[in-house]
Amino acid sequence: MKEEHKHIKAKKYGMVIDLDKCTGCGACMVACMAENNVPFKEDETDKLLSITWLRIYKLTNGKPFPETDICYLPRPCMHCEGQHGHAPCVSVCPATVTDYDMETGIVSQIYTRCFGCRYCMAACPYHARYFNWWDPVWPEGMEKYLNPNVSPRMRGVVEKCSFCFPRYQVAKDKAMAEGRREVEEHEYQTACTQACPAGAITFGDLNNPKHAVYKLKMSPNAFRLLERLGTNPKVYYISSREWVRRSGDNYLANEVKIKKL
Amino acid sequence: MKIDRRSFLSLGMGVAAGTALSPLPWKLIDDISIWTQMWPWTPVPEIGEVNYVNSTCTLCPGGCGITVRKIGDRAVKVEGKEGHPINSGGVCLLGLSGLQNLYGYDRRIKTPLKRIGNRGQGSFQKITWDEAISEVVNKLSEVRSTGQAHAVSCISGSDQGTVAQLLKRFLTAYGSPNFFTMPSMQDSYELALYLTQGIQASVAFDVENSDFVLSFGSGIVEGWGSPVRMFQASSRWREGKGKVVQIEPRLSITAAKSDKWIPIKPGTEAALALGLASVIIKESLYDKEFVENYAFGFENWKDDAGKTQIGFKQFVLEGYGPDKVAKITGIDKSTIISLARSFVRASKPLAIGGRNQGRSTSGRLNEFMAIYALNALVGNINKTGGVWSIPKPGYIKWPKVEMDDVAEKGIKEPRIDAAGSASYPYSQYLLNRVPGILNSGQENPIQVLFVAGANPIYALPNTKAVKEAFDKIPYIVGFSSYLDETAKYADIILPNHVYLERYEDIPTPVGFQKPFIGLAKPVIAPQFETKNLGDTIFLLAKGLGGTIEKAFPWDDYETCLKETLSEKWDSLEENGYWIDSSLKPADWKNAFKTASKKFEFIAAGKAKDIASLFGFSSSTLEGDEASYPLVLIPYDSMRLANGFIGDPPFVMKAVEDTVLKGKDVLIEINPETAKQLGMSEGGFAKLATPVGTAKVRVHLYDGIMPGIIALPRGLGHTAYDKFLGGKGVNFNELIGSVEDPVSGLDATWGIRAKLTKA
Amino acid sequence: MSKLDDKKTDQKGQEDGVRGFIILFFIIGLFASLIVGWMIFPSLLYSKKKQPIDFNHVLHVEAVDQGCESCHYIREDGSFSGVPKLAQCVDCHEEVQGEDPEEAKFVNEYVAEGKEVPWLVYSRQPDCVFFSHVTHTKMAEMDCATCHGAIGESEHSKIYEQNRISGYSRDIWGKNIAGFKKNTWDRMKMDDCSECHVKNHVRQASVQTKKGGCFVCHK
Amino acid sequence: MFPFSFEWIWDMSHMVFHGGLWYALSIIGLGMTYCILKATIDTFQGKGGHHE
Amino acid sequence: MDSALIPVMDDALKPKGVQRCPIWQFALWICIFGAILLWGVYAMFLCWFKGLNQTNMNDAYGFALWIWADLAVIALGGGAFFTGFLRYIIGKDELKNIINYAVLIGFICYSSALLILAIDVGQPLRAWFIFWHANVHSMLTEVAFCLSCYFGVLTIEYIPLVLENRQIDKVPFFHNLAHNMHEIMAIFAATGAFLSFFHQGSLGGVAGVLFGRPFGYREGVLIWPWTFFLFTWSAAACGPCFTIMITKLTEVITGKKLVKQNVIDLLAKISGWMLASYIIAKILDTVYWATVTVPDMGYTLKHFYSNPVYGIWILFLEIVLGGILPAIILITKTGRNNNVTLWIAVVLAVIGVSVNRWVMVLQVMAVPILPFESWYLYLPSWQETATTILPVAYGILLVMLSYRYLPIFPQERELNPID
Repeated sequence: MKEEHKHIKAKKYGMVIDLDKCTGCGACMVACMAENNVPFKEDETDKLLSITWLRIYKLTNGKPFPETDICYLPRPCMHCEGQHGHAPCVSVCPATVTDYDMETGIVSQIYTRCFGCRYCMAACPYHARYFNWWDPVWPEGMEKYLNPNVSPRMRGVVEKCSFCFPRYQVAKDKAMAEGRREVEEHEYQTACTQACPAGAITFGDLNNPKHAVYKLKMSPNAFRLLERLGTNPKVYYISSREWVRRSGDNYLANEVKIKKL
Repeated sequence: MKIDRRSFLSLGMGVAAGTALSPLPWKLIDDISIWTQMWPWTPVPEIGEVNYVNSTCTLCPGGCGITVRKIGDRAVKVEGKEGHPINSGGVCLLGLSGLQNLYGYDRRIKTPLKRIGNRGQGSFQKITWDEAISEVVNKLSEVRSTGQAHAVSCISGSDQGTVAQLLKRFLTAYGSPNFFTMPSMQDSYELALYLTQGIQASVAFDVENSDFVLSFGSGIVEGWGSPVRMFQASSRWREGKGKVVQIEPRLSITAAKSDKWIPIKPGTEAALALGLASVIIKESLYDKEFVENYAFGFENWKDDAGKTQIGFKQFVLEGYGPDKVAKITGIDKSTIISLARSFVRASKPLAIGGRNQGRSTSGRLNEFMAIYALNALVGNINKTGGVWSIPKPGYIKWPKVEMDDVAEKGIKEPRIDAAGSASYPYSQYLLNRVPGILNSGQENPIQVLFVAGANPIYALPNTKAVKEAFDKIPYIVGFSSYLDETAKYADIILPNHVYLERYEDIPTPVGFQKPFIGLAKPVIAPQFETKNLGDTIFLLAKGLGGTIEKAFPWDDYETCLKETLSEKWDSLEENGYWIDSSLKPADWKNAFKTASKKFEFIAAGKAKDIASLFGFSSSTLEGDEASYPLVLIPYDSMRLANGFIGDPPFVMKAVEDTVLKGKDVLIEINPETAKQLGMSEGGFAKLATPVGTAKVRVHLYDGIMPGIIALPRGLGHTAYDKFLGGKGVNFNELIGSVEDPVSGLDATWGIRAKLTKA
Repeated sequence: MSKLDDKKTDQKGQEDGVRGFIILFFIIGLFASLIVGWMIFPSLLYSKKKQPIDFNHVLHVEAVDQGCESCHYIREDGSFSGVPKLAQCVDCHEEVQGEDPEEAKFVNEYVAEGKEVPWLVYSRQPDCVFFSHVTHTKMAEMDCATCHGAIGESEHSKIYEQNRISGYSRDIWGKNIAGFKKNTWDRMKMDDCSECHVKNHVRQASVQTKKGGCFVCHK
Repeated sequence: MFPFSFEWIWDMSHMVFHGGLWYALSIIGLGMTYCILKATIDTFQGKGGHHE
Repeated sequence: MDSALIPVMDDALKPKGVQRCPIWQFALWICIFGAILLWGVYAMFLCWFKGLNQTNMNDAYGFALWIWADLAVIALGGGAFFTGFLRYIIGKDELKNIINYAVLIGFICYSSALLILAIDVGQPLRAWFIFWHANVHSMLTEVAFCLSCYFGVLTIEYIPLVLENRQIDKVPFFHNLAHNMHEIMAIFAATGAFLSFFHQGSLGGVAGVLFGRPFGYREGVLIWPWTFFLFTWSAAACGPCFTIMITKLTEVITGKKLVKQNVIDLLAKISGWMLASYIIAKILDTVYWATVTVPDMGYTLKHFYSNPVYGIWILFLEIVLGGILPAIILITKTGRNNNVTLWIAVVLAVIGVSVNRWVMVLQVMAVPILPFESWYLYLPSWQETATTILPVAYGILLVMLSYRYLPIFPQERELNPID
């Protein structure tokens, strides 16, 4: 085998979600389920037992009628970088099932190695990790649409958003077939980004100035969730509304300004 | 020597040591864990070559372009088609879960079925296509032979496209005028277009170029119009390219996305539009060029008899001053005035109507007229960023049906719903009137009913009355692909392919500016013994023979479609759509086909007087306030399909837990109102309206006006599969049908209600 | 009570004999279980299956001009075609070509019926594994034989051995029961992939292991 | 767990952690081996039992 | 077997010179607790075969009743290592009179913990990956290793006790084995103490390292958060209290004095001082956390104790009632020597440490972290409850058997001479 490690600049895949544009329609959720072989069951109304790698939260400003305002916030896995790749969930996994990849910045996971201790779920402040409480069952016929690029999970393991990493694998294969080592921005996009009818989600390499996310994340209206915990997430949100930006983190009563890390 | 227990102990220790030193335990432990990693019951998706097939989504009238990823001969995922004129790559959640309709074997009808149980019970027996066709043919021949040809009627999802037109053609050749479509806001829009501009055309909104959208309760980002297109327009506005003002009693998502939300007393939207018009006129802010040169009936005018009639100007100035409108609508006078001013000051303002998705009901004509008048006042008719009229695609040019005597006679019979008669001269289809007529009459005006691409038992208001009416129809033929509520009511089902298995043309979606045809293509081979509805019609015609057979001179539907689309076919096959991008709306000099060749505020010669067109009256709600102190309104959500297609499992999974919890729907109520009723979040309640009652739970929502409660459409199915059926309440079970006094169209929007703790 | 008391044994000779016996039993147990563990168990663990058609690689390699890639090629999108589908074979095998009864069987049972051959793939990885052929063959310029061995030189299809518990091919899950490995194709478990990746510094970017991240080889 | 495992890195944390672990395991293992062997030898030397 | 043999066998197995309840009474209680045990076993198999959907855990409560039970039993089982540590390392020789029972309780606690863990994981058949693919940075890895090793040590400590059964002891090999194991028990005990210091600490670290969960998160030294030390400390303080509590409970049930007061007094005194120092450290830790750590993340103490069910009172229960009060009782001689106050103290200490483990597991999960979340509430399912009661029944059964047939209490014969 030839040496494969030419000096490729480390990528840091991340997402910017424009909450002004997001309508909470749920297309991203379904695109994700369809792409990633996420199972479903008869009753999915208990959201604490419902696997949605990407969940949409509904935020309200808490004011009475007619001052009320609402905002939808889609929450994929944040792919936290923490300090030097020590995401909250990564370092706690006892069996090295989940990992932070410095090459792409993705928090990856081997489902078949996970034995279901759920420590990572306890560690994640975003509730981005989901446990397979049931064996996934696809009603007759439905198993036909399963995507072979993503392995279906079994009962008793934790799963979460992978930033559609299999799409990166497929894009890389295509690039390589064409003799390229690098994948273009448009070649690797997550299923939710691709589907979003409002174009609210932008995905790309946060380290690459040519990618759209690079500029978007610098918007004065950009913020991340729970930055103060030091999770160093890679999903940015944009909102022109102060109350929404303030909902991204916790503040003491005397803290008037939003802290940015 | 003897063997004692110590020897056995020793033997055991030897075995233990030997086993530990052999691979047996370790390999077993490893293999067992590998077994758990891929339990035999965990499916392994088959690998294969990847292919993409372009098609068009038909799950709603949006007409989005889709591309289906296939692995080998399996369809694996639906994605939005990049660069498509309607949705340019975006796709909604219903479209994305399309494969669950295709592969949802539990909800699909797999072969022709004949009813064996009671109606609605869902007991059927499988029959062959030959049996099914001959049975329906016999029935049709029998009815025809008794001179009852006009008693065969058809309910279709729409009257556009080849399949709907083939159905209509079949009825014509057979001898019945009784073709119906399901109600939608298009009915009122097209009627308004006809009354003011004298043309039969489709209405289009140049939303991409408008910079100020005044929406009277339209769910711009909740499925109104062509949903994905509207989402993309909304995103442009959010980028600062336009402002949106949303007027409705509830903080919908559209309201939250808009720049300003103005809560209004429900049902008073028309009054507000007239109030805004009065401010615009009073302050002389209207587009003088348009109003003075291209409009008629703005000022008072003299009719043919020489009598002076009141014009629009005097009508609104006298009747709808901001003070009065403020009282009616509950909106501050100052808000009304400033809203009117900002609407006019925008460079490309646009007023739109049709509440929620605009698909469940046709709406009040006066409301659409008033909104139309606002557009006319700012002169945005057929202008960039305004409201356009575009001709309906005229690609269907089949030879005229040759009719035999029976057909000639039958077709001249009056329509059951009286549409087009003296009472409702300008309306085409009034399906909403049919259940009432059936239930009140002695005789049975419908002997055989076809239902195609529609689920009237679920989707028409007053489910109970609709069922009662259906009970009176001796023979119902369903053409659905899914075992929906109406299919369950049918006597015989001739199942259509699912859209991913068939060819079909999709004409211009609601509100789109350019003549457009989308093509749905078979992505995979049919999963079951189903037939394209087009082919089924041909088979029926063939069975009936004579002129009916002659009316369909095609070998099969695919040939028919290709011939019909003739020169457009290549573009359709290649891109999945055909578009006439060159079309520009007619300029003002040529746009109006009225008697005055102008835009007519008053619809001269058509309407009785201006008040009948625009006049606002507030007494349109069923139920008395004393017994029913609250007002129940419906709302639509992208996450709840409420038309012909029910939510597939993925979409059900996306439904919020503040909408559905277990099997119970949550009703939105203002915390203040809830407090008065002694109710708290999640509590159970009995919801009663003059039409029906239901068990619900309450969700306290600050965004809803006190005294109003809101229920989502799309739940309460009694059919489909376990993922959808039996959950929540169907809004239609709680409301009665309300007829618009002028158009006769369905104008239901809410009902009085009572909520009691349960 | 007396039943439970140990009998007193006074004779020393007898005691010694018992001790020897005890040791003998230990040795019997030890060897018996070693035989079971090392010899009987491995042969029971795998079921042996014959390929539906005995395939002659030599004959086919001679007949084609691009070696392995003639049938097992990289598609334009970078994916690997794997075992040929019937459509590829039909080009030549529309009719029976030669004398070989296996070929006749193939043509009659599969080609004529339009049925795909249920080949048993010796090197099929579990579903959780992502493997990119294009990366290895095109970018790293590895030969097929490096991993698959001289399969192109085989005249008959070898027996496919399937682990009865895990359901996987013995070729990927370990030819040798003790875990010793002579050739790449004797075993293709995660550590075997990693071994080469570590040696060649392939994407060694994991924070946790300083080796490859999970998604280098998993999906 | 073992130096040949995929997860093993020759770094401080692994040495400390597994050092401690193997140290404890060795003590337990060696201690028990000692006790069993000594008990076997003692038994063959005729110690213990029968002292009622 | 002839049923008449049972009393004969029973007699033969009982230690000499002690009084035991009649066999029918013993059998009755065995049946009662056996039934409870079987109920738990049934629930356990339900969880194994049907999966964890049998529980009321959910994606907000990945850790719940079981993990609490685990942490609690390990803390309470801490009596074994700490008594061992005092007896073998420090040389408090009197404690030999209670060490057997401490070991037995420890053995029960640790075997229960392992059993609960085996039910708790989603894929028990590949749970050994925790060893094979060990991630040394994870507190849970450390817990798993030390727990298993220390369980081994406890087994080693328990074996000689079993071997001392009157019948087993007659086998020369077993007699010698027991003897030899006793000889080097100090080495095992030292290893056990070493392992215990780490895994008790690691269990504290489990919540302490979760920087995404401000309620559990603590700063610390090197890789160890403060909770690491607090957990070891509290286990060392409260474990012996549990040993005393169970000993006293056994005395009440058997109606006999089993351990001399001076032994109890010594252990209680050491516990008292441990508890006192622990609770001071705990208070300091709480104050630092509440005033420095969490405000920095944007939270206030009140936020974490605004739970709709018990609010701030759980903190009061943990620190004042479960810490300060028993510490005061135990460090005063009169408090220790008064039977009632001693009872109160040990029970409160046991409650205190259990509450601590409770909040460090369940409260961590319950607290809303994102500003738009609310409290997550949870009630265990019957299967969870049954499997949590299962170890209790199992423990009682093992205590009953051990007490009846093994010389657990060396002072029993002396304190209860048979006429």
